[in-house]
Amino acid sequence: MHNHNEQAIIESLLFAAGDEGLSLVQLMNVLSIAEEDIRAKMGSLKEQYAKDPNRGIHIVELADTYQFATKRDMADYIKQLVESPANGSLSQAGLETLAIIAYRQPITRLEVEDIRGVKTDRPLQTLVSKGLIKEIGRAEGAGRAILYGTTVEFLDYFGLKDLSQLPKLPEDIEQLDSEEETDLFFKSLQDTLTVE
Amino acid sequence: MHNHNEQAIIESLLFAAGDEGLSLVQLMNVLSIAEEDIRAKMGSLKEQYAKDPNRGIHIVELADTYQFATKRDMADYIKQLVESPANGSLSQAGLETLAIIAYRQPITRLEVEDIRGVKTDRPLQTLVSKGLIKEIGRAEGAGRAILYGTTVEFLDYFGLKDLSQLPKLPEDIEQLDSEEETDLFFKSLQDTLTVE
Amino acid sequence: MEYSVKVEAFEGPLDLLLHLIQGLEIDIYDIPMAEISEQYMLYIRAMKVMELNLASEYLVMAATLLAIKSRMLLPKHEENWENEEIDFEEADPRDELVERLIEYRKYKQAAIELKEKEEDRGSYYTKPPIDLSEYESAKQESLEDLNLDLHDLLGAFHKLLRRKKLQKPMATRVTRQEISIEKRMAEILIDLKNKKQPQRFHELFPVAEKPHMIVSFLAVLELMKRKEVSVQQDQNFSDILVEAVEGVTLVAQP
Repeated sequence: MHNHNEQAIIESLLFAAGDEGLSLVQLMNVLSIAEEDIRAKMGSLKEQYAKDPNRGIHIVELADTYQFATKRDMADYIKQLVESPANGSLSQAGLETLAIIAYRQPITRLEVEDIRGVKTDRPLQTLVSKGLIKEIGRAEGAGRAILYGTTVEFLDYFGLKDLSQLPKLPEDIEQLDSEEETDLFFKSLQDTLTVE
Repeated sequence: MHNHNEQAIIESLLFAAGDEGLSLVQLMNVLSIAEEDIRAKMGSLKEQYAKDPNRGIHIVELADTYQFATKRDMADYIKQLVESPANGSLSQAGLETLAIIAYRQPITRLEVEDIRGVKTDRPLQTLVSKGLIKEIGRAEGAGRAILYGTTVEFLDYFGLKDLSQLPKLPEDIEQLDSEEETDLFFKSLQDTLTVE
Repeated sequence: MEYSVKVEAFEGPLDLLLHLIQGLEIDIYDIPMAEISEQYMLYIRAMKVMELNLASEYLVMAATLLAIKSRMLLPKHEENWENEEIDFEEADPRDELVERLIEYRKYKQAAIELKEKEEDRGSYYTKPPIDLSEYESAKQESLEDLNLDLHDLLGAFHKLLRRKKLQKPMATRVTRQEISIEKRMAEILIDLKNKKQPQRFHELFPVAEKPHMIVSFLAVLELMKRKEVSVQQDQNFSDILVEAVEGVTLVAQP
């Protein structure tokens, strides 16, 4: 387990964990080292990231959970990034959100966030304001959360007559496949071949 | 704009962009530096991350963007914390179909089937539904058959920067051993002659 | 000769032929038609399950092989091949088949390399973009500026599905402390003896974890059955009191 540099392992783990972060316990388990050692290690790493002027990210600690975040003084640059989107189209967050809603509607924000694994308020707002999705009802239960679905504009924009014209997902196709399998045909094939 | 360390800025931007990645243009805009300078900078940063044993992440070029990703030899550690994609890999039929389309695009279904020697509707459907290929036009002529090509998701899926990074096709083997082929030809010619 | 062949093992007749050529160590440029035809027939007969949409292609190839075989047996027109060698090469009935096999083999190889790339891609992890909504301005482009199609949607969806699987934290793998009923029985008995007075039933469940609670409950039942503890309840819904029976010592279990 200790063939690799501990610091590198921690960096890769924190990175992969994303917004969910990693708990002390998770780090202990993966690195198989004692709690005090992990605490000490994370403490010195935190300091190291914070001090290094070449680093744009640092380690944030919340209730024994560690995660990477961009340093505060990088905000200006990140803001510019938002203003210089990839290709004038929807952000990936927007695309993902739209795709989830198209295929899984009616769906609540929480369910979308569960699938995406990140907060999704803003992409939802953007999509509503573009008229691609709208509130189509309320969920049962305590919160009566908003249920989202796609709009007529959505169909128009993508040139669809109705939702059934959305491209099939792989699961649906695989289902069709197995149904078509038959060994009846092979019987007649065998017969044909034995005649030859 | 240059109060901050360029490397730190780039690190924060790459982190923020995640798997959406950053294009050269975006980097140019935010850092307001020329394309060649960005290219050079990214090249040296890539090397720096790759070489530093304390780093668990590195810069990859995917689908014409720069992204952070964990280093390959960290996979064993990360696997302990996150689920690996369950059975996410493509079938043999899918891979063959995709290979033909990738190297020969734009290409019609019939042309693909001609090469594979089998019907290919299913793999094509699956690949479309996985977002790996798409209709990129229509062939001239009576049928106006759909022409297929690969998508951005294709590049991402296989970890390619662009199509030029596809592995070289084992180009016409006849060409490679053309001498051998000629020998063979004469041999078979001789055999035939002696038999007759 | 016994074969157990699944049709799924081959990607069609060309794939099967390549398999035979390799297995029989045949020169692809000089295929012995009689041998390959025979082997081919053996194989497709051995295929137990045939998909409806694939079977016809195997049959067409069978017919093609037989046709080439018979054409090669036909006497050749002497004036044609004696004087024009080039024509002779083009006239080899196997040419078209060989060409197709070589072309197909190229992509089969490429598919293998793609598979490797696919696996390699699986060995590194990326992360979702961070939520930048706080920086987003209210300004929205019109729909026409979006320049999207359904494939963008599909691509995003699948990228997301792949990522989700990577990002989802493993179901909390708390290394479960396996506790045996015997051990828990001993603990409870010692506890009751030490306290020297009846304990309330709920006090026997100090750990609020399902497995531990179940084991504790079973332990109490077993102790009752063995008459090592006595249990009483004054009235409905009042506390159940558990007490160690005097003089009882738990027999050590192996």
